[in-house]
Amino acid sequence: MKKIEAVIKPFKLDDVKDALNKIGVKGMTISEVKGFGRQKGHKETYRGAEYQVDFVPKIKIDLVVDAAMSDQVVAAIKESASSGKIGDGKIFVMSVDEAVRIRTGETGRDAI
Amino acid sequence: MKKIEAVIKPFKLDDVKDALNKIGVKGMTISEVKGFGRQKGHKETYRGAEYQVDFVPKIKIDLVVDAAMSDQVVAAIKESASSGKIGDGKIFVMSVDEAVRIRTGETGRDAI
Amino acid sequence: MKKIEAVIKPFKLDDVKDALNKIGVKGMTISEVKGFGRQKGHKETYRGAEYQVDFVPKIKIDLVVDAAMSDQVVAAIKESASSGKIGDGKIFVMSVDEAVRIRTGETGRDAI
Amino acid sequence: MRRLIFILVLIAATAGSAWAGDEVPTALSNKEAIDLVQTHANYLWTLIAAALVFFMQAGFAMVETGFTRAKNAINILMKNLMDFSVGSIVYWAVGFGIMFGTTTTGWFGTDGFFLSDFTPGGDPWVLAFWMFQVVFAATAATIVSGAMAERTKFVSYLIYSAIVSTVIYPVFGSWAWGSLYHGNGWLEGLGFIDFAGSTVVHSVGGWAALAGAIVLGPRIGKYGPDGKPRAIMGHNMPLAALGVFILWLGWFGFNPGSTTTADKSIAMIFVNTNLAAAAGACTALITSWIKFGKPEVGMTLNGALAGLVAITAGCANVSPASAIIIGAIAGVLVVISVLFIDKIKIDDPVGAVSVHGVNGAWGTLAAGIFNIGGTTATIIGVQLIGIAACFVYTFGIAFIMFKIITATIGLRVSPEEETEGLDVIEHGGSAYPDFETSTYAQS
Amino acid sequence: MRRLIFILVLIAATAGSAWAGDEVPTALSNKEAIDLVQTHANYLWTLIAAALVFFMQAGFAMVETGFTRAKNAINILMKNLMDFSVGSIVYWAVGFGIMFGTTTTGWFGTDGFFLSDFTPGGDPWVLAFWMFQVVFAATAATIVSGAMAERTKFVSYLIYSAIVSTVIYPVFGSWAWGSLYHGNGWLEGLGFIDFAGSTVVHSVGGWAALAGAIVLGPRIGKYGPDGKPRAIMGHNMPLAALGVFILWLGWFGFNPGSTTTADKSIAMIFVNTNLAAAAGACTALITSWIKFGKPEVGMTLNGALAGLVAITAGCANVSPASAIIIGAIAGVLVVISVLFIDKIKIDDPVGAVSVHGVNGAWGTLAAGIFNIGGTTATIIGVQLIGIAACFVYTFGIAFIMFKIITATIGLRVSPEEETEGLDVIEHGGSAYPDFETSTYAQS
Amino acid sequence: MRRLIFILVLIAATAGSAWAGDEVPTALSNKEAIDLVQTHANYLWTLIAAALVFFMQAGFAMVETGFTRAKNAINILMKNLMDFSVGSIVYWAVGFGIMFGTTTTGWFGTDGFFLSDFTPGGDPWVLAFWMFQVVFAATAATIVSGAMAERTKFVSYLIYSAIVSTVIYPVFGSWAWGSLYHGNGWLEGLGFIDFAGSTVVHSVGGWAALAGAIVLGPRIGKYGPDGKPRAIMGHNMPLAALGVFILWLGWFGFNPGSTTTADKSIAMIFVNTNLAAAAGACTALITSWIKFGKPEVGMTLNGALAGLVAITAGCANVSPASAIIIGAIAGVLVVISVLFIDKIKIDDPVGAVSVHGVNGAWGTLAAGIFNIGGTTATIIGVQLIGIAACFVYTFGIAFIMFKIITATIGLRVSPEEETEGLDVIEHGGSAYPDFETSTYAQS
Ligand SMILES: Nc1ncnc2c1ncn2[C@@H]1O[C@H](COP(=O)(O)OP(=O)(O)O)[C@@H](O)[C@H]1O
Ligand SMILES: Nc1ncnc2c1ncn2[C@@H]1O[C@H](COP(=O)(O)OP(=O)(O)O)[C@@H](O)[C@H]1O
Ligand SMILES: Nc1ncnc2c1ncn2[C@@H]1O[C@H](COP(=O)(O)OP(=O)(O)O)[C@@H](O)[C@H]1O
Repeated sequence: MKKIEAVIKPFKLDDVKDALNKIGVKGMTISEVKGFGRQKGHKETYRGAEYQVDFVPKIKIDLVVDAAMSDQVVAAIKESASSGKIGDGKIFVMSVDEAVRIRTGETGRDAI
Repeated sequence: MKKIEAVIKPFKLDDVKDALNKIGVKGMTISEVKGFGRQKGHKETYRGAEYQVDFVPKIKIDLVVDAAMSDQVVAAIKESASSGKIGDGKIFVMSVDEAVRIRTGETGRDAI
Repeated sequence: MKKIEAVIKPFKLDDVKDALNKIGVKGMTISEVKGFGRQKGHKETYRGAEYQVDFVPKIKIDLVVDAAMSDQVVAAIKESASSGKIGDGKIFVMSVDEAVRIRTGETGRDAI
Repeated sequence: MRRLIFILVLIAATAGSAWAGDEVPTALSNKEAIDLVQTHANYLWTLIAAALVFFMQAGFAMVETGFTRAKNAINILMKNLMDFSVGSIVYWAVGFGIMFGTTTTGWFGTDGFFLSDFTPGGDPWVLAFWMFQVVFAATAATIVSGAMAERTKFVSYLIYSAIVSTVIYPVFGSWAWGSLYHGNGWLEGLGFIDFAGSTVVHSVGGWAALAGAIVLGPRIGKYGPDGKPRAIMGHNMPLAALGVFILWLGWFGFNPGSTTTADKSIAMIFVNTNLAAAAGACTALITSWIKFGKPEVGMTLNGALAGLVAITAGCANVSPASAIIIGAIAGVLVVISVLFIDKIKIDDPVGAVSVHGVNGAWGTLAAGIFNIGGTTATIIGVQLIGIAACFVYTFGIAFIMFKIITATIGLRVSPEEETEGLDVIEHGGSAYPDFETSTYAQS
Repeated sequence: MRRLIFILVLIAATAGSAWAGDEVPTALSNKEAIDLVQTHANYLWTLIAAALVFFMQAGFAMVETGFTRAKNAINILMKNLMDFSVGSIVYWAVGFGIMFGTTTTGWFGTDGFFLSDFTPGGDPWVLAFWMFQVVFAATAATIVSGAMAERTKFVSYLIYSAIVSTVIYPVFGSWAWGSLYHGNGWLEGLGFIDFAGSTVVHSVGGWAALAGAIVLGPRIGKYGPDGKPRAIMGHNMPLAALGVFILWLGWFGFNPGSTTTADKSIAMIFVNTNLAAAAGACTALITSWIKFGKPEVGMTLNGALAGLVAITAGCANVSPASAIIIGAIAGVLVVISVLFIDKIKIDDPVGAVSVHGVNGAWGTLAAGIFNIGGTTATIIGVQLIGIAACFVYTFGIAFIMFKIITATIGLRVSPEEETEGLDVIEHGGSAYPDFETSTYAQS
Repeated sequence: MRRLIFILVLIAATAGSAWAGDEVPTALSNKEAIDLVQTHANYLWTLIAAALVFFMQAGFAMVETGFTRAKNAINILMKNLMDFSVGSIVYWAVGFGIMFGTTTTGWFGTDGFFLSDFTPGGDPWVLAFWMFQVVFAATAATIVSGAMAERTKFVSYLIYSAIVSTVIYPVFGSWAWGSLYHGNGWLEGLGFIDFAGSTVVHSVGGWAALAGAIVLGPRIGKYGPDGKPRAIMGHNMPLAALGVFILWLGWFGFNPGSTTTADKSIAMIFVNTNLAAAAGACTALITSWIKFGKPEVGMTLNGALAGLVAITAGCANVSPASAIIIGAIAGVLVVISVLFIDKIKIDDPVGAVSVHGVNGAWGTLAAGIFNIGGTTATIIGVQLIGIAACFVYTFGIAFIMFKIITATIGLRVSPEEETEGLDVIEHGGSAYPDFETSTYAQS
């Protein structure tokens, strides 16, 4: 199995979710993260003092899928998350040794 | 070493923590995440318009342990996190190449 | 490529960021996490009842780099994140199979 | 508007007569005019004070919201809004008549329902008086919501809060205050001193709250397996503090306004009210500091309120120095009481029982002890009778009421709902959708 | 201070004469003195009421902030602060003169600009009256901000809100209320009843808001691809509820204060105001419960406001029982109206149009129907004329104004800015920097 | 209550005499009665105004909480609550006597401690007057907390705020206002104009705040390695804005209430107060817009407050047009001053020094310049003497006090505590336990 970690722009989440559902992804976990990269943050002024916000809000999607599906999923995310603008984000793929569904105890592919 | 990522129901955190302490796990890192899966969210009404909350609040536990301990930890989490209801969550196991304790610089097993 | 996950003390983030920039790291993703370990939390009193806060606020840095750079990055983080006090945190290194830049579709080293 | 003024002048007959006048003024017509101006001042003060007391509803809402968890914020806000709204209607229809209607028995009034005592063209004083009284009734009712917060069914809340404003509060009120209008209660007959309602309003609310908290039982997680009370932290201290400031402000209507007369006597009432609150905050701060090693915000806020509740009965008949003593004792009392109630496994999230019940009783006793004209065993005795009567009557009837509700429609939400939060389940919404809330800390 | 009192006494000439007196009092001098004391009471009441109405600005700010998203909080707060600040200045310079200056045509006043009617040493009533009127003007202006929230350019907001306070509101105001001072409007000439401004203040604000919401178009994401309205949840319910309590309090200045006289008539106005608000909250709660299966907080809060708006016109000439009916209908009306306006794709984040426009109209009609002195076809007819005139005039002129602004400096922010949030882009700040806000939920 | 009214009537002797009357009225008895009704009106106004000024405490609490970080919210709330509570007690015991007691030297009063001037049955005016004065004292004290926020030890805060209310404020107050009661100060002797306290209250608070901020030094992270000031953002703008609205409301008690008389003169004071605040907000908005390229919320909020502070001295002796000018200048001044103070490395988180100190001075000068009766070199001279005396005296004594505290119990928390947050360390709690707060952004 593979774990796919995608960092995307928040307002793209709905599109990505729909795209993943279409190709039959049944589950995922998301979290609020802050990103630092080519896309720079913005300046804020507070009572006259400037303030540089370095980190840009992003959404991280954690997704474990059957190795066979991995490329398809990556493609789907790339498609749906892209706005063509700097800061669209990244997709990382890692290997997962084991997966367990807590409720049933199922393991491996059945667990996801 | 193995990294164990568990996504559980928030109100189960205390039980899981205790279970892990029992088997001698000394450290872990948790984060607030939102889950999407078989367990569906709920509908909210705001000023007459319905609103579907797709993502369910979950807690993610990141835990790096000695490979030898891995199965035992997984079992402990499975035990303590299970409510038998849909949405109990998942446990994923990955390999970790290296671990470092920042304070001492210790590496490998000593670091965790 | 390697994925480096570092759990550090929040107020160290700026130093770590600068240290990583110095050695040419162009991107990273951070998230707010809570840590449990040797560093214990603190007690709070609310209306006479005591309350043990077990989890300490930490910042998690996710960083994917070319394998060749990995050690250098780990060293840089260890350096900059260390206060010598309990709770300084950990650094974990994992292997990444693939990386994709959503905007361009570039993969591998070019993606990060 | 002016056009309407005329209509109004006709309505306000007396006014008409006094102002119509281009006829030559006489000493008599002047005297009449003077009395009328004073009457206008009395209306003004009574109604402005009523507005200030109304604002206390906002204070209660903020305190109770701040002292409870984010997942139940909408629910507690709705309860505070609705107990006043429902309360206003039922107090208009029934409550006022029971509290101030003519009574043959001395147990409750039996006329003046639906404000029937007011007839267009007639004396509108009953309206001014009703306005001042309805905000008092709502205060008693809203006190209960705090002690029963985070686990009470919304529909059941609406029902019992309506009962409090319709019957429970008015009946006791008629005993102590009936003669302020058409009634005459047995308690005031004895010479019971409760100027602005330490007992009539606050203890009634507090003891009803006690009954409710007992019947409901504690919130999930309030007591550990070891049976020790655990902290369930309020989610918004700035709101709670704002609420206390608003309540303090409202009390400047609550106590001095109870003269329903614009005269010099309100000065001492203002001063006493302020000094007692200040003293209560100070001693509660110190007590929490000693007991917990740190000055605790929740207790200090409660301390100010305790001082205000305690001075309410005696605000008009004790000296400023006595007011400080009364408030100071209240501040200590509230801390001890909160800890005690926690200990005996009664879960009162905001400390309503300690603030309003216990200190309402203390304040009523103090009004006798520190009476500026000196005190006697009889005075003390009557005060104790009033305090006891209030507890027995209110706790008893409220307890029965809550038991009946439990047996019928049910008083408490399901454990799932309680864990999920009442906002989502009962109201289908969330109070802070844009904020990340921590789900485990206090689930 | 005392030193200055003397200067002041000289300024307040009449006062001087009445108090100078050690000379032997006569029936006449006494009569004069009595009238003066009553006058002082009138000043007191008018100005205290003005302060309460001013506080409604805080209420609007909290309601509008609570009902919109965190990323636009600074923006909406700034708009509420600035419409009052700018409004005060322009109403001083121009608006007041247009509304209350002498008029030859009956269409608007043409003198009294820059408070020129006040001369040191002269009668300061114009100042008290201005103070009371300026807070009304600001109320009309601030209503608009809610309906146009989360997408309107800040600079454009400043401009149009200045125009509302300078021209749009004062002109209509002069038609209905001009004769309260030097003016005399055609509408009041017909006998139009709008005691405290259901139409003059609230409908004017509401219809201008409607025009603005239409010209602006809905917020991004308000309507799904299917065209169905989607919920964009307000980010802070406790603030919204606090706002409603503050507005309710302010209305105790808004309605009874409109007598600008301290007499007995204010009692009934207080009672009516309170009962209508309570009834509105109750029926809105029930309606939302029936329609959505759950008692919804947003609608219930709007219900209380709807009741307050609806009783504003008739608060002085309907009975308390009628007030309850008027408020109860308003509570139902507001829910239906909000759903309807949502449906026809007009995006009004806070329900300003339904609360102020629709219920302003209903209240004005009701003031005729439930007139305590009985009603006639003529009375109803005149009320309908006033309602219609307000809609045609206000909606028309506001629509044109917004179109012009759109065509020139632009009315709406860019889609990027709207998604990012107006706080960062327009004001370079964020309202809650220490909190983690969820970025996807409602982006 | 009625039962007690009797007791009260006895207490309020004069009242008794005037109302007892069924005896035939005469012109003389009527005159007496008229004066009494006017007196009642004066009591009413003075005490209602006091309540409004009290509410400013809530305003300060919200502004200071909103403008600081979430991790210190409980601490700042506690400070605002306790400076009023402690202040009330010490001002009752000592402060009032020093400020208004009879003085032989003209430097401070030496009797009337513990409200000893009031005797049951005697004239209660001293109580009404004390009530109005205590809220002023607390205002001066609470101003300091803002400038010293986020790094001051709680216990040290309690001590110095008690000293401010006991000695520092009362002594200066006796110089300018002593003759309002039994005192007579050298400054008022010169004809110093400070009607409601631009200097006496606000500059005293502001200059003490300046001394405190200097002795404390800036917060960790306020200045970068490059020495440039860095933004430490306030965590809750809606609270800050609410606070400003509350303060604005309170000022309608602060300024017009300083007449302690219900007469026509309050009308102009209301208008001036409102116009100056509005003008201040407008010019601060514009100034921030020009200087930072965006209309900044913090500065605009400060601008409204600056206008209010500036008009406080002259609110009763300048024309409305002058009030606008005074406020407009204050709005510009506050922005420049905040930037300047930031630059010279004095860290004033909420801008207290600029708002209250600087604009208090400006307002006092303006009261001379724009005097409605015309101005002279002498008038200006005296104003300047008062301004200078206030700065030298207050800054000097406060500086010494803070140095002594630093040397003894210590004034500042440890760096660890400051980083962790004062709420956890000093009070063992957190203000928002249910919310995820970002730990790095502003640690
Ligand atoms: N090496 C990296 N490791 C982890 N996350 C990264 C890395 N580089 C970028 N990111 C994440 O991807 C986001 C977008 O990257 P950025 O360089 O800003 O734009 P782009 O991906 O379009 O080049 C960043 O905000 C950050 O969250
Ligand atoms: N393929 C997946 N990858 C990552 N997280 C997943 C995946 N599937 C489920 N999850 C997480 O597990 C949680 C529970 O899964 P769900 O399907 O709802 O119930 P169950 O685990 O009982 O089948 C989800 O809310 C989500 O956070
Ligand atoms: N085995 C582990 N797996 C994941 N995270 C860990 C583990 N052990 C510690 N951590 C993280 O590292 C942080 C610091 O560890 P701690 O033991 O408190 O201090 P130190 O690292 O100095 O020994 C913890 O708060 C936790 O977030």
